[in-house]
Amino acid sequence: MLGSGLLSGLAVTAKNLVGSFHDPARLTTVEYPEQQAKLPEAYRNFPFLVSENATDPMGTLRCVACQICEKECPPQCIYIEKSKDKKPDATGKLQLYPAIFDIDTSVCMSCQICVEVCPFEAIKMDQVFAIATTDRFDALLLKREQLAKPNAYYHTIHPTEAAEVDARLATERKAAAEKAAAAAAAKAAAPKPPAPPPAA
Amino acid sequence: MNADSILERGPLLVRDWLVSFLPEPARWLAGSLLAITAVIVAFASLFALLTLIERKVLARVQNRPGPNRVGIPLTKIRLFGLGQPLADGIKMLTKEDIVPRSADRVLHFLAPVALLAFAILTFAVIPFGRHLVPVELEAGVLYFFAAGAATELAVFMAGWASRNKYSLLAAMRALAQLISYELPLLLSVVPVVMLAGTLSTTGIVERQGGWTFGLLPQWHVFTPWGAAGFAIFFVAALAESNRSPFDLPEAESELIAGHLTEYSGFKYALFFMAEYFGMCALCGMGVTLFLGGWQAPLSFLAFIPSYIWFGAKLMTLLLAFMWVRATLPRLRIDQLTRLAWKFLVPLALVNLGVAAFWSLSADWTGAVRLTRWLIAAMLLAGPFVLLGRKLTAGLAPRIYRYAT
Amino acid sequence: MIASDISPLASRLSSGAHTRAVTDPFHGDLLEVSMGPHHPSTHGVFRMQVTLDGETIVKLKPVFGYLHRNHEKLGESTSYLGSMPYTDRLDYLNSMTNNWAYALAVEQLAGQPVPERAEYLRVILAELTRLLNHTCLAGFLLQDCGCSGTPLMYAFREREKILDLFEALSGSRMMCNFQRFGGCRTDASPEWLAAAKQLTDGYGAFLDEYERLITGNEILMARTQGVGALKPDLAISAGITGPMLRATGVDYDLRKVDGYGFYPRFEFRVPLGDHGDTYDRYMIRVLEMRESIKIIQQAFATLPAGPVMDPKAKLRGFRPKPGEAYGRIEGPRGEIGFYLVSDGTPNPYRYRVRPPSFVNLTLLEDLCLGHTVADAVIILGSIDIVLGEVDR
Amino acid sequence: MMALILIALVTLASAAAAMLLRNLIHSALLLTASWAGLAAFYLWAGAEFVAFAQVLVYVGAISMVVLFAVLLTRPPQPMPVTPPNTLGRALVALITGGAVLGVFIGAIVSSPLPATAAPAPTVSVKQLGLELAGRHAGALLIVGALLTVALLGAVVLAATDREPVGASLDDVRGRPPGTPLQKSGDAP
Amino acid sequence: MEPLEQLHARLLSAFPGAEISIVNNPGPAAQHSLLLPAALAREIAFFLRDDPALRLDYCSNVTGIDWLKAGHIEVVYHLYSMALKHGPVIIRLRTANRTDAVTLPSLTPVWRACEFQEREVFDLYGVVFDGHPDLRRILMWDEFKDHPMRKDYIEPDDYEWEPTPHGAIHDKAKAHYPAAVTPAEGAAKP
Repeated sequence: MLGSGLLSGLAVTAKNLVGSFHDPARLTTVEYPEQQAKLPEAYRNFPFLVSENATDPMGTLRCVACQICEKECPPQCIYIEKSKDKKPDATGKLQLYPAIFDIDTSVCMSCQICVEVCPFEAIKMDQVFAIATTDRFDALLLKREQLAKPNAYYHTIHPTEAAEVDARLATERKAAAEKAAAAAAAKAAAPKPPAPPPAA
Repeated sequence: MNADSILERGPLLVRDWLVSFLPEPARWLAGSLLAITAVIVAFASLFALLTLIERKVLARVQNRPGPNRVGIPLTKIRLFGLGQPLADGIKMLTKEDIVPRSADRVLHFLAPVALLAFAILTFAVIPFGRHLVPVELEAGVLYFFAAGAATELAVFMAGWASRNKYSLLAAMRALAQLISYELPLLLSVVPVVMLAGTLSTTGIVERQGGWTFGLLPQWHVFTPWGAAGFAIFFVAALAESNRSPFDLPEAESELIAGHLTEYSGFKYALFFMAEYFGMCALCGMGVTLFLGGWQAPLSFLAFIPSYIWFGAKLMTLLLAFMWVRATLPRLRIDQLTRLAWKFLVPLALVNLGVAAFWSLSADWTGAVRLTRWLIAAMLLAGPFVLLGRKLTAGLAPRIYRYAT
Repeated sequence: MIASDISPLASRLSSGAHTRAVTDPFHGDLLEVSMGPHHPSTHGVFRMQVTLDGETIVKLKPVFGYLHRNHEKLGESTSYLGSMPYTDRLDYLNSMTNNWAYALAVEQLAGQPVPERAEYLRVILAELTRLLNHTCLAGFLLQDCGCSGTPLMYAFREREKILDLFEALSGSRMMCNFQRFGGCRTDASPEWLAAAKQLTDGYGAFLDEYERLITGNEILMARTQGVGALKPDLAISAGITGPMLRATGVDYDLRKVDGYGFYPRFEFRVPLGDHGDTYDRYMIRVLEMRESIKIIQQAFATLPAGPVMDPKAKLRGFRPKPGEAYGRIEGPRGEIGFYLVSDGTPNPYRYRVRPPSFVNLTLLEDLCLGHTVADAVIILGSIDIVLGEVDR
Repeated sequence: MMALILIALVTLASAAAAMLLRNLIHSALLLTASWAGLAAFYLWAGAEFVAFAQVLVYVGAISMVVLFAVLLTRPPQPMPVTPPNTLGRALVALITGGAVLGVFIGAIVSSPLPATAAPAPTVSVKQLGLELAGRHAGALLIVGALLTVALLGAVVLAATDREPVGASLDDVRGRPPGTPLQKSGDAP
Repeated sequence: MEPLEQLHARLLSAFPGAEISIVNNPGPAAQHSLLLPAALAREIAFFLRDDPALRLDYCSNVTGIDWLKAGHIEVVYHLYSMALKHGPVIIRLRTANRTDAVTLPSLTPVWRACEFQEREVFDLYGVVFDGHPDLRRILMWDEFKDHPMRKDYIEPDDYEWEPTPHGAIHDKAKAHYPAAVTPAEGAAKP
């Protein structure tokens, strides 16, 4: 009958109108500032540098300025300058650290390739999205100090991923420590048999 | 049915008391001025409310809450969105009123004014309550359509004065639409006037009083010709007030804002006010002619004052307008005029015949009354199906084959 | 011997479809209207230079290039892995299928095997993207027809659920950057699979409600049936692919023809239209959505365990041997292909994208001639273009 | 009495302005205003039905016909300039003007105006309807037919006077005529 | 779908005297292609489209490749058959050189799909297709002079300042805006 298609359409809109009052599936708006939708754990926005502990973020950066992420970043928005001196990292081994580590967040597209290629688990993806600034250029160029965040923060935003990373690092460090200990023991054992060279 | 309970005569008593302060000759003038201000204040506030209700209904249909943010400034109170029309009003007032240099200034200014003037004129004859008729005219219905007919003039002036390619094209479309829907609108009203025997709106509403078996009100809409007439009236009213399936002139997906492209600021608001007034007037007339004006639906509910019933019916019709707007896609200009000339007008003429049969067979009594109903319904259903089939020739949901 | 008969446009026009001799344009009977690039219904920065004779269109010149970022020049100066996030920005509504097409092409270029679980995951994500895209299109098409936003809002309500799934898996709603050469970046957790399964099971109900709202609607049928009809042989010659081609009745779906990504293991049907007009294009997409739901459910049922990334796949220092490869998949809009020429260095020597909506636009003028402006808007909507892919 | 003078002034002013203004659309709209003035006369005289019919027919429909006619018809070729022997033409104008004026004044003077306005005949709309549908039905139908014919005539006249200047489609399409766009699927 | 060698032999027999050769694709994808002479390209294309065994009625992809060292620009066509649903036959046309003799016969009269893609090759590579119904720039604006996808294309210097702290973009931006010194630049003394 002419108009039956129109009537069935009207019926659907009526069902939605009534449904929006009692059925949560029919009222999907999240009124942003008051209600905030929970972000999934895998959500990623701009990167940040992981430091071992919160007390001395600059001192315990995991990053060793190997500049792999700078090369692999498609839009080339990371700038690293190696430090002249070295400092001991978590396992006590002397490593370089980045004197300058800038990320230009106006160019970064949060594609997370830097995280994948970083061999030292030094750079991870943050979950911050409300970062408006007034200055278009310099305020969007995040320095090393603004980028460094403690591992504890990493545990809050990506719990499962952080746990895996810590487990893997722990095993690596244990293996490195045993190897170092074995090497030290071997070195300590080795000089005994040959006679110490005359003290020239 | 105490026709003159205190509530019923309330507004009149107030008017007489106010007018009594003035000397005799000025009383009539003051009385009518009071009536005019009452109507304008009522419908202006209804317009403000309607813009909010429209956005809320549209939003709720689309699973979102609709405007609920505007509240008292500097406080957390949000007033459930009632502040929204106020905010829109202030915005419209403070917006800069740009008139294109090449525009025809006089006509550009006159168009919204004329449109609004004619829209307000049409309120003069609508009976809002048992005693609440602004002007008691013997040819009320004719006056209503005479005032409504001049809106085309104003739309033409708006389209022509803006000197803009889009608005001229849209003005032509709007005129074609308004003219081709004037006819079904009038033809759907003729049976009512014929059956009611009078052109005066109050007379028509009085004839719809009374209830058969105490339950079914004798409104025109409950007769076969009345139902068909109301359907045609509803569709034609949608087209006359440029509402959804027929909002072709300002079809935003094609011609930016139709003949309103070159208007901004308060003139733009005037156009919308005129559109809403036109919609309210047409719905008011629809209620008066078909839904029994201020008559109560059930006999024992008659103690509620008559203007409440008129308001309720008016609101339901307006909500139906919004409900249709939220759902239906838009018709193309040629389909729109074909619908008017090849479907609505012939159907209205057939309806005229059925109304004639109805009035001639008024004295059938007893079981035969049912057959009277059936014959009238058959007389209407036949052309409806035939014309419908011709209108949608070749259009049908298709069955699709699948690759082997 | 160059064929000498007249073009299909002029022949169709002079064959009575539009016999009125056109008056001299300078006397102002023809109205030159430019729709776009900033126009509410052109789906992005796209301009149509339309010559109108009254309401009917006499000439329509599509103009684009406003969103041209020279994606291919960028591809030549970035490593293979570096181009992967840029493919999200090609057809910015369906990043998963873009990624898969690029990954497929590079895997063919380098002869890189892909584990089974990764292929299944790619099929699931591609079919979810097809659902997302066709739902979007149905919403946009009806928005152009004039429904004031209602079908669009229903479509976007469902689309958001799928995008939440993508965000939970890849980290971003639309810029997923999820495929790698040799598999997927991360594995899908059991919770994610359960959520995805629950979504697809409920999607059929949404489609039923949507069809009740729109498909039998007389006004929509009047507006779309017989508008922009396309004949099969012209479609094939013009390189039209995807639902627009199948609406004309040509049975050509890359999932069946090329049989990539274990599609032959899944049992699904390919709907075909008869008239090739706007209504068919809309209905074919709705029927394809129902088929996609079937594929996803079958994929969930038989999802194998195992690694998601080929252990020998190299992430950095990826240097395919010199040679070339053209990989293509059935994207939601049609065939999206990547043609790569490698010269052994980490950067491709030539990186070419074959976008479906760019080629599908060839026939926009043929379809719109003789129709009105309102129809041209709907025909453009039914072709389903996205400007990121057209302009690259 | 004041109202009568006011209405007369409005009607005459708008009619005169309609004649004098150069802009065609303005004069068409002013013509509509003068018809509205006529309706006001009827209202003042108490004949509501005729007034509303006047507004409905004239201001609603006929004004649209006039405006469409103005839009559709082409501006006529410039009028041939008449030779400037103004004396002869002024004389002829004076004589005809004077004759018409004489007829009007004669009619006004000879019609016996009663001192006070005669009471408006109380004719209800119902009786008017019966009269119209009864004795005067024929006249009503003829007037209706006449109006429709006039309307259609205007449209036909307007449409045919736009003689199309032949121009092949290819010029419009901006392609040099004759360059073939290969028809698909054709065997060479 | 017959192997490429057999197709090559059939083409040589159908078009005697035309030097059609097979271009071997060393990569694992093993998609070898046919190099066609520019003069007979359109006839061979018609043959490929209308030959009952082939029926390559769908031209999927038209690509321009700028071989800087070899000194010519190549246009590659990927042809498929929708009728018989079989795989790509890849044909290549080469221009004489990269400077003046850059005209090739347009295959739009054979497949309508090539219309936009050939215009793109003209726009970005500068290959002139004769017989093309509407050869204009498609992506760049009409007044644009050079062909951006060529290997030896020099980027214009009308550069908007980009604070990206390092690399070629930074140097170019610094050269363009010598006066502007940003703190980052101040700190990072290259």
